[in-house]
Amino acid sequence: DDALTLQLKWVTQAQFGGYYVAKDKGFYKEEGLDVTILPGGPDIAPVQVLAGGGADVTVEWMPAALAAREKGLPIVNIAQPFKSSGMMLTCLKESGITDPKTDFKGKTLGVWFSGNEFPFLSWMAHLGLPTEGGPDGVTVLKQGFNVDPLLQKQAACISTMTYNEYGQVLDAGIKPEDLVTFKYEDQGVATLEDGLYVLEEKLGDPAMEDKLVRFVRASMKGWKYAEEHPEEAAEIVMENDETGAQTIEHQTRMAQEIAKLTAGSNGALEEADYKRTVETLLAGGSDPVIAKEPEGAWTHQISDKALQ
Amino acid sequence: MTAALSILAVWLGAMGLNRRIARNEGPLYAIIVAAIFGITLLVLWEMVVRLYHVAPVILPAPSAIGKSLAANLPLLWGDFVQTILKGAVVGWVIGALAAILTAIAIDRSPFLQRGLLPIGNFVAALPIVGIAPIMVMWFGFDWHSKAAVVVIMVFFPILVNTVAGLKATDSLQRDLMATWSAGYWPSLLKMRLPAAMPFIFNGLKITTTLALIGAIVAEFFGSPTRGMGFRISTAVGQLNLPLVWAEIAVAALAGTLFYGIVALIERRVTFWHPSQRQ
Amino acid sequence: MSIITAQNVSLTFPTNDGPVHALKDVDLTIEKGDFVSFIGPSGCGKTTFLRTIAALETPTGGTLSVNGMPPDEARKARAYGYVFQAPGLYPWRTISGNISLPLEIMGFSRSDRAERVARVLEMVELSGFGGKFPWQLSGGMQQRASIARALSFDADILLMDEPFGALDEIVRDRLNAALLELWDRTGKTIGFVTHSIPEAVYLSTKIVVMSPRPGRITRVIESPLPRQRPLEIRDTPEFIEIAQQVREGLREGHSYD
Amino acid sequence: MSIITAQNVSLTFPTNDGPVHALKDVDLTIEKGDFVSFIGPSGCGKTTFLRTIAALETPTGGTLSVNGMPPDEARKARAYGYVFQAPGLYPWRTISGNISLPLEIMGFSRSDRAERVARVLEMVELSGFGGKFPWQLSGGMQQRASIARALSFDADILLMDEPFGALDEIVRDRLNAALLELWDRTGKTIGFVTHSIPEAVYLSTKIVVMSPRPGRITRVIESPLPRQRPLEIRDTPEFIEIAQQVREGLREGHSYD
Amino acid sequence: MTEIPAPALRMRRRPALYTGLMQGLFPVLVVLMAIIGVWYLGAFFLNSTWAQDQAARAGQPLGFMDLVSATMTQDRPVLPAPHQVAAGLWDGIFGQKITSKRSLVWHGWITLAPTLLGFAIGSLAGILLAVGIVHSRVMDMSVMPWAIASQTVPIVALAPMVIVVLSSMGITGLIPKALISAWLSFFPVLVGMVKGLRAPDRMQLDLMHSWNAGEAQVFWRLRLPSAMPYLFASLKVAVAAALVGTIVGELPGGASAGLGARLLSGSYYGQTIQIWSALFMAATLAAGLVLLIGVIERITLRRMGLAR
Ligand SMILES: Nc1ncnc2c1ncn2[C@@H]1O[C@H](COP(=O)(O)OP(=O)(O)OP(=O)(O)O)[C@@H](O)[C@H]1O
Ligand SMILES: Nc1ncnc2c1ncn2[C@@H]1O[C@H](COP(=O)(O)OP(=O)(O)OP(=O)(O)O)[C@@H](O)[C@H]1O
Ligand SMILES: Cc1ncc(C[n+]2csc(CCO)c2C)c(N)n1
Ligand SMILES: [Mg+2]
Ligand SMILES: [Mg+2]
Repeated sequence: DDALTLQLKWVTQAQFGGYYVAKDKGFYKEEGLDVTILPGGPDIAPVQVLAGGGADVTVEWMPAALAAREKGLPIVNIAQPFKSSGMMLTCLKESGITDPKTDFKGKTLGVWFSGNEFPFLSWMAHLGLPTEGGPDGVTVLKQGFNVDPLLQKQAACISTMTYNEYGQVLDAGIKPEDLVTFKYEDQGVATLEDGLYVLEEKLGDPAMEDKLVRFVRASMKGWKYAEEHPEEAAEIVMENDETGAQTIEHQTRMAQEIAKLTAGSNGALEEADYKRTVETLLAGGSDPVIAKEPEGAWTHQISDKALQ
Repeated sequence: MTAALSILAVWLGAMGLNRRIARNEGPLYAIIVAAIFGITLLVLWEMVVRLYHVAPVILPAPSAIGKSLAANLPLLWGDFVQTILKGAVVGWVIGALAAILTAIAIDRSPFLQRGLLPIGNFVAALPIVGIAPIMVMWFGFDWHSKAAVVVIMVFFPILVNTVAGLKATDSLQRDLMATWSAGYWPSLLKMRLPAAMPFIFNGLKITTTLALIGAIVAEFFGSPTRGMGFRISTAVGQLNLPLVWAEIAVAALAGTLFYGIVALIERRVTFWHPSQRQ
Repeated sequence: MSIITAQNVSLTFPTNDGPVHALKDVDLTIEKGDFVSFIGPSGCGKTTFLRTIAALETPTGGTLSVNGMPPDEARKARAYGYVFQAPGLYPWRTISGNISLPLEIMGFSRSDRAERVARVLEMVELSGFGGKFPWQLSGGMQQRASIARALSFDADILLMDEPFGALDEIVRDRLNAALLELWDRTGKTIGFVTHSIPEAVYLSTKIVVMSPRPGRITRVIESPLPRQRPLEIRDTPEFIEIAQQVREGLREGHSYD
Repeated sequence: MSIITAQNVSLTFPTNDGPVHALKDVDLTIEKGDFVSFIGPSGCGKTTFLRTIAALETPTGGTLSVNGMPPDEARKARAYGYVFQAPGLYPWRTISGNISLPLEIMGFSRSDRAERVARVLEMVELSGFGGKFPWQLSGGMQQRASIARALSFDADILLMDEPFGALDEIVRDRLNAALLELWDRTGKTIGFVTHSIPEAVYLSTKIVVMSPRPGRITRVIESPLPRQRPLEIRDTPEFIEIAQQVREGLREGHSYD
Repeated sequence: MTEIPAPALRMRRRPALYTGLMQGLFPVLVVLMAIIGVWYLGAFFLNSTWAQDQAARAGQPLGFMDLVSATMTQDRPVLPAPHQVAAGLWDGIFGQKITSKRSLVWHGWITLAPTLLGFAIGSLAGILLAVGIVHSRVMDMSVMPWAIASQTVPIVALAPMVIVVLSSMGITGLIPKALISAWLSFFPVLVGMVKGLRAPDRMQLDLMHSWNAGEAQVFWRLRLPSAMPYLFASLKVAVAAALVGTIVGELPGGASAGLGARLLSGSYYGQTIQIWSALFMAATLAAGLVLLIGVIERITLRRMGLAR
């Protein structure tokens, strides 16, 4: 079989259920592929792994991918299994925040960094809020790996994913009625998440192109299977988790939430979504995430062949 | 092949030069030798990156790092103040004082020593990566939690060294005190603390670098939007590797300076020890 | 009035190859104001006996009392000035600093300390070396510094373990005279280990001859010499007679081998 | 044939309170087979001079040659056996281990080592103590162990810094005799520091009297005594005459203070 | 004011059982009890805010005893109570098959192997460098400052890159983690050994000199024996550092298995009990290693006659 390595953006969890399903159910095998899945982590920059040759394909968020492209690392989106964004800001009701436009001033907000901060920064730029603190801006905390800052009331709001941290907040015993949430989708600042990226030069190699086509095809098959069978997908993820730290309840719920995000996608990037992401990122005020309209940052070369 | 050869040639040339200079006495020459060694390493690094076309997102060249350093001075200074002056130094001072005082306190009680030291070794072995999130949880996002991590990290190495040092008198020295019927405090202040100084400084020196690592690493687990650890983790995500390495260079410089200052004080305080007299 | 009484004192050291009987059944009485010399072949227990008197070792048998109390209490009452066989100066203090250390511990005032340090430095002929560190002195100078340190605080009992071993004859004579003068003037009780028969006879009111394996006392020789002893006394027949006795005692100790 | 020649040798130590002139303009010639004693008040530079001969210090002025080469080369040729003023035994080795250390370093065979260790232990009267560790011995025993160590490997030049200072008269006499016997039999050249005038006269073919501040040689006394010296030689008029000369030399050195 | 005991007093004989207890377990147990007491108090105070908030949200005021029990039984306590950690440890160590991914023994082993390898590499490097520094002026002048600088490099920042670079060179698994742990463990050994090798005093060196002992002989027969106490002291520090190194290496290494991965994943999901269990497992491991070195130390020093 042809070997191929996939670098995930984060640890083994149902967020990447489609790939694990494809591997476990033998979809990759059917395509003649031997896929190695490398879990990520907080300090792994997936594009760096790609550039270093540690992986052939990586899962990455588009803002980070475009930023890397502007830094001179030519990576290209070849498929987009996630249609919508799962990002949101979750606030305690007692903080008194009801409207982002007026109520964030002077508050402390938890944000993920390491390349995950771009959507937040664009949003704040949209709202015209400086992020250096002070009464007229917001104070930003580099949020750690968990939801503690909210539980400990160290921040008024924290970043959460619909499928992961939000569930953890609920698990911790806080009722949904005690929370206020702002989805990036609803605020009109959503950016594309969890796409598949490769180095541009690889696309020129027909053998590689063929492998990628088969990979995307099998992966999408996995995703659609996971969408329909979230419980089974969660179980597969559990089996692949080497840390033994995940709980089946949490992964099942995550698989269900992820299914909502992958729902509208057949794997091909929709140009409109791309445009919207780029616009959001360009409108970053004084310090936009990307300075100029990217070119060649995506291609249908693979997805067209994979999905015909 | 030629690349490898030219790299080898540079290395051999520089070391030959150093060997010649090292024959001279004096602190100035010591600095020159160290500098030549360092510069050689940097040149080799630059050569490797250029000759083998290493991708800048994997390993930037020293020249690129230098440029980034020069371009980001105010930023780097702010991070330095936040992480080193506030987090590391404050934590180190508190931790060292606490450790020395604790060592003296438990020194009077063999019971406490036998009880505390094994447990101390155990706590000292707690990896910081585990402690840091807990400290962030307890002491908040700002530098206080970083200082707390540093306190925990430096406490036990200094404690263990001090306790060992307080026992480092020889029997003749102790017998003398006994014949004078010296009380606890005089023999502590006038014999055992001075005799312990080489050990205490050993602990203090080792922990200078620990303090830096602790303060920087703790920022990975939550921080305000400044500090060296914060900058490093963010810049990696943005693939701004020259900035990452600029921060690392600042950390290395600060650490060397910190260590150097402590070593200088050690020289002053333990001038009588054979290892300082050579 | 007897100041030190030892009855059947024994001391055994356990070592990796069997116990060593450093002292066995030692009986001795020392009166106030006595100058007692201990003499005997190397390894016969002189140092060990001096150490038990100073409560630095605990006898494994027998009883020992100093000033009517156990040695340890006498030690706490600061009854002893001790000169060890090796100088044992603290390397982090200058010579003056070393000498003033016991004074600091015993709470002498700063000016009193300075005055005493100067006096004893003068006495051991080291004036001018107060500012040096121990490793900058010759062996004999270090030895003298340690004598000065033991003299500085005027303890009632002086225990000296070969204090003049590393000194030349002339300095030794002068220090002998100075020590006798001090003893005579202050009425201290002195225990003194030496290997020199003339020195022992010249200084002592009582000469204790010891013998090794097991360490024990083989002779105690009372000296009839007067307290005032000019150097010339060493040529008198009494002196030579006592020296002869001591030499015989020593021969006996060595005779077994 | 002259083995050691010193011409205008000077040595100055820098210290925190000014330079110390430990040696100044020292001239001396030592012939092969000489037994040279150094005597002089404490601090006069005896140890320092012995150390410069052994290339443990470098003179700051003058020239010094040993066996016709610089001292450092003689050292490399393993010309010296050195007994330091303090025993300096390595605490992690037993007495036997300490004595066999130089032998190991010089590559003697195991059986040869065992045989030599036994022989020198016997010579310094420490047979039976080979298995003990240094801190389990008395001061004098440690000193003898360090003498045994220096004798074990038969160096051509023996430098001994007050080797018998911590020993009683009887052992000392016996060791003196043993040393003389060794010297006579092997034709070694010996440099010997002592504070005892009779010892110096009894042992030496040449007695060097030194004086301090600055450290210098004030007299060199050639002894007319024969190489064979029974103990009784110490009562002969020649002996007493030489001793008198040495004493005078010493007095001169002390006279300035 | 107590007084320093004369040596003889310290040797006063006591009944064997009593001394055995006094010197061995008893003090440790007493101190342990004290710490556990403080810990319970801490758990009570740190966890009570949350318990009270929860009660307030539920509208049921808590009695004191209810509050106590509420603080000791939370799923995600700020500070887990000792018995919770003990239960977590017990379950992790004895409650699982040791091949299970939930077994702390399994994760402990995954961490231990690179630790031992890294410790071996690191201490060897430290010793060799120290030997070089003591014998060569050039090395002393040039290496030492850079060895110090190397330790101030925040290894946690470099670790991901090291792993990426090495894996791009095809080196994965044990070696990268071992290298990071070697990096952290060589320094204490270096510092301690340099000090130790320079510990012999002037007379001891002069003796060797007078015998014209070669550098090698001075080293083996004088410097090394004198350095032994220093060496063991630093080996103890180094082995703990090596463990930290491995754990750091495990954080980004795809967060797959090992105590570091366990710590991190516990962190993602706010599972404090899991964090503390892994932490204690790691500390136990380190303490065990330190103990082992202590035993070797005692045997060696006794053989050398240095332990009195
Ligand atoms: N390392 C040193 N630093 C400074 N001064 C020193 C040093 N070693 C020796 N001296 C000084 O040099 C002088 C001569 O010392 P040396 O040890 O040679 O005397 P010595 O004749 O052996 O005396 P003693 O009989 O007391 O051993 C002394 O005044 C001493 O203080
Ligand atoms: N700590 C110890 N452990 C074992 N044996 C010891 C110890 N201290 C002394 N000894 C032994 O006790 C005996 C007496 O030793 P001590 O030091 O009292 O002799 P000394 O008479 O002072 O001899 P010297 O004149 O040589 O100093 C010796 O045989 C010695 O080996
Ligand atoms: C340091 C750090 N960075 C990011 C996340 C958030 N996170 C958890 S899952 C996920 C989605 C990845 O596709 C993201 C961004 C975090 N918790 N900690
Ligand atoms: Mg003795
Ligand atoms: Mg001398």
